[in-house]
Amino acid sequence: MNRFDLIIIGAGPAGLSAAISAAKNGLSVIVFDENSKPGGQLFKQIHKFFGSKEHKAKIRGFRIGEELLKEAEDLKVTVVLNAIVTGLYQDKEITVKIGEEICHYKGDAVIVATGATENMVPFEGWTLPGVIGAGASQTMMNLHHIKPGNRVLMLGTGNVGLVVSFQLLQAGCQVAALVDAAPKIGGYGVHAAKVARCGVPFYLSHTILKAEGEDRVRGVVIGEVDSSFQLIPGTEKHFSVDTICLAVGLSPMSQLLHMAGCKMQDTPLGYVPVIDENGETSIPGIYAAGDVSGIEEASSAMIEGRIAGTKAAQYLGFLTEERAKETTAELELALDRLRKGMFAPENRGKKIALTDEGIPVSESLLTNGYLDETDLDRFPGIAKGKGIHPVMECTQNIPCNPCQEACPRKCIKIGDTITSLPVIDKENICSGCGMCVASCSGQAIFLLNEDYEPGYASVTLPYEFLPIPLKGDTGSALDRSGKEVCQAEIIEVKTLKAFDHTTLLTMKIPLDMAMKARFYKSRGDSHE
Amino acid sequence: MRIEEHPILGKPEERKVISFIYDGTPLSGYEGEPIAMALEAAGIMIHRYTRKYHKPRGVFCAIGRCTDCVMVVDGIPNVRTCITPLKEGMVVQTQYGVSAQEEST
Amino acid sequence: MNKRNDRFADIGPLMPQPDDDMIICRCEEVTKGEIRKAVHDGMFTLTEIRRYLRTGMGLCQGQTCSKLVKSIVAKELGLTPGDIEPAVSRAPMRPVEMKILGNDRKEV
Amino acid sequence: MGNCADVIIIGSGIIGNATAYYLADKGCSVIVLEKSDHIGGGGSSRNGGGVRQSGRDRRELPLAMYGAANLWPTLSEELGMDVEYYQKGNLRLGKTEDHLKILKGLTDRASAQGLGVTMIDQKEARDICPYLSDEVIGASWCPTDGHANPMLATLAYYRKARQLGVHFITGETVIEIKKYKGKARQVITDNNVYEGGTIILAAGYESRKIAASVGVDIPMTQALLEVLVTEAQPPMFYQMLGTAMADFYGHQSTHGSFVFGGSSGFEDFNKSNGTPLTNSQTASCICRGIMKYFPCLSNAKIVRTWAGFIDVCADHVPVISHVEEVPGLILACAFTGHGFGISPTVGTILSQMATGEEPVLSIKDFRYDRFHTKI
Repeated sequence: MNRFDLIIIGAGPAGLSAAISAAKNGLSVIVFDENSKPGGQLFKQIHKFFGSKEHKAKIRGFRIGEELLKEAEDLKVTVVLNAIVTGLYQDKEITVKIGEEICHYKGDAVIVATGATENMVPFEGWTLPGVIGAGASQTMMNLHHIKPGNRVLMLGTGNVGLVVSFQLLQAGCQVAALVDAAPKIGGYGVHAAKVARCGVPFYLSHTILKAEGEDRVRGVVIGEVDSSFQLIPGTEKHFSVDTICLAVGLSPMSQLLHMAGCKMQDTPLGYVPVIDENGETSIPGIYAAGDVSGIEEASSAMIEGRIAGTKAAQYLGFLTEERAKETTAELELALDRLRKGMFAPENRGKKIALTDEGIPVSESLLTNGYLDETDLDRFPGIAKGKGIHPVMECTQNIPCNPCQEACPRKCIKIGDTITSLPVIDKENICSGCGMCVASCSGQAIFLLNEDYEPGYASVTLPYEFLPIPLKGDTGSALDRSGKEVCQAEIIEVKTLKAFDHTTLLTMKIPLDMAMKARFYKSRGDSHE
Repeated sequence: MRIEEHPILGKPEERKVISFIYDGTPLSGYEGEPIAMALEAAGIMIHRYTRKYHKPRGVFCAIGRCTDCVMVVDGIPNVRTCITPLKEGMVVQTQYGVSAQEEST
Repeated sequence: MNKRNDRFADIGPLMPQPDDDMIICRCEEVTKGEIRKAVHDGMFTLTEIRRYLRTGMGLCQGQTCSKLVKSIVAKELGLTPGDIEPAVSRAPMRPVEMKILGNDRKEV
Repeated sequence: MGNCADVIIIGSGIIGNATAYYLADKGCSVIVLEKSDHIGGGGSSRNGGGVRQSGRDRRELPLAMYGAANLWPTLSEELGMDVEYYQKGNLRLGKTEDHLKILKGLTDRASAQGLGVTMIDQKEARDICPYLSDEVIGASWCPTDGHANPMLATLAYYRKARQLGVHFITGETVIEIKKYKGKARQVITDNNVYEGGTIILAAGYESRKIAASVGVDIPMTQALLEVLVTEAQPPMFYQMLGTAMADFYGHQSTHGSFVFGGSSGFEDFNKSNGTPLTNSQTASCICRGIMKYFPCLSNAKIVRTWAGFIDVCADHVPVISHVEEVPGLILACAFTGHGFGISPTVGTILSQMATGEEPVLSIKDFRYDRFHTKI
């Protein structure tokens, strides 16, 4: 019987992290993953991560995946791909389909890190080809370099819906609209702003009534709903699209744990095993880490993985209880820092009117996806200044501080609580280097220079589209809602390796547009 | 529709172009990419017709869970094309109910 | 413990709804109306609904529809989805050809 | 009705549900108590669905023959729901002369009791089922055998009985049966007390513990068997299949998927955590058994495997019996894994026993007090 100290099912962020922390303590570890590539959701996430340095913030998901893989290989962890774990039986025995046979393995401890799968919401025509999951379109674009369609309607404005809509635009698809039955946008405001300023409209308190088409999606009809989600007659709106993406939440793939007989429970985060703070299920020696134990982000999955790996090492006697407690205590703090702010689990579903700093939140951001001009001056990150200076349109308390580290002149301050809003430190003078603009995971930082030229100002903005405009190009500047507001001339195009594929465009615009223009559209190119 | 160059991911690394048969007509795709993606790139969205209501179905989850993308591949039905790598000379057929033959009903 | 253990309890008549013909279980093509009717036929748990209608018995083994079926059954019984136990998960987690499943006797 | 009824049935398996239906059909008030949360949660929904007469113990054969002739063919109509019953015959396959010898023995005994069952050669077997491997050299053939969908049959009886007013209550664990002035009267559960004129104990292996509460014991043990189901196949054949050495048994269902049971040899030793769990080797063993006889199914994908307990009687024949020392108690258990096929007949008989009618068939072979030491 193939026996290992630790069997890990799933080589995603949680599984790989668990393997690393267990292997570091000397355990013989084997990881199984049914896909042909490891890394799970990481390799589909091309945006820069939130959180802080310890959470690998401002690094793109797939690069974190590459780092984890390298670390696991260095520690001689065996990662078996195209290996489907078909069952988790008594005595911690698993059966794995590898190639044309079923292999039996046993672990002294087992960590299940099988992640999650997408929820569905049925509507008339939802079985038509062209209706796909948002994660599915992410897999197609970022893993297989295939555009899921030409014109897409996104259902769901949680982080997945927002991030995937932006990625659809990056892949060259048009996004007709973002629709959500909830009255407010579910994901981060900065993610919504990235999409809104490309001109993509938000339809909140709306739901899909019907997908049109016989052989595939040809169009879609949405309608407004009241507070009890009943359709308001006469509010039907039609869009001609060839693809509908569903981003209506994720569910843990906890079937293996349920099969093994672990105690399960139904929570807002899905049907999950009952686990202690270290991820141990009701069966001693069987752990759950990552989305399978409750839907969160990849950053928390990685920490949960390391905690489970450490606890498994202690459970099998490779680590003393004290040493294990030391490590997990530190990891639990890092995890806790991620679970703070407006989008923390305990604030789920709550109506938050003020930021931690007591500033009224922008209603427009929550319902239209962009800041209204009347919101601007009450936020610390948005202020006029002499010469070139950063404008941080970051108005929600989210666990994220890469901009603080990025600025060589220390112009941006967040402080120790990483969910505080960024504040400009007036004493330090901005050099216009743009590091903050490129490092902001939410692409919410711009450089403004109201003294560029008499009557003109310059705005430096993050640009992650192709084709990259050239210096001297002229086009139009778009405001936060994606409306063309004035002519714009590209006066600088900066791409540095350190920017990691975020190009910095600086455009010259009339002075009175300085606090309006936030995006650029070259002539004849439509992002709408 | 293939993404020739991606603003973040750049150009996909070189892959061998191979040919396969789809419902009798030859098509080409990249070796190792999922069958469903080669079909999608060729604009083919319908993978099967359901047994009871004969409704068209295609890719839905793209990660091998929902089994809506199944087709008859090299004579074997219910092959999940979104996770099965393409090989030279594969014979891929639209699936009607549980087999490649269009039911008489 | 399913709250609706008294199978003689009156759960009210089956009221037709406009979206009754909507497909819920995509593999076995079971509609919302059929699920609601099954509840009124006395099937109060997902295991019974599954055996009665084949929802979740298709190729994907309920990965796509079980959450949807759960909320429909809960609504029909006047319960919350959390009160309804999902069907038991069983091997194999993915479909496996008979010749492969039968190929496991190799002294490693 | 409250907690009193003419008849209290313990166990909502196929036997409990069928009896409830036939009793309600006679106008009796019935309460059915089920320990688990699910109607038919025990073996009734987990078996291979065989409705066969061939291969039965001679004492049990009349029950099977009566059902195949009189009850199964019209059951779907009677219950207003398709139980997917097929009477397309049963092939019990043999690949060696020894196999044929075993089959011949069974065939001779059954035909002596009037069952139409014959031995056939390879050609005849392949005419009936062309998908057979050519290593099959002969079989026993009983044209009036068949199969049905155990899940639907169990729920169909439940649905109809419920319509006729039977009270089903799940999540009720029976602790004990209590006598009242010498007669079985009360059924006490975790949180309730029920009273019935007659109490029918049909809770499979669990019946043993409950019967003990009124000083009655039924010698039976528990075994854990496994069944598997394939993805839907095009329609191929609808005979019930079995083999001389019981490597596997099963059939193709209306849905097109094949349901196969089988044995690994460890059925009496498989362990579980209280709920029927599969173990990591049995399904693979069943697959090897099937492929020996049906190579054409080797590419068929298995989509699910599950397990179920059977209540194995000491002499492999059920207990269907009044209990004179506990008047008012009727036992219906220890069906040893082949209760499904005879459930309509047994349900009919139990409903007759509970209403003082003369059972349609003799039940003397199934008395509870038939168990004597070997010398």
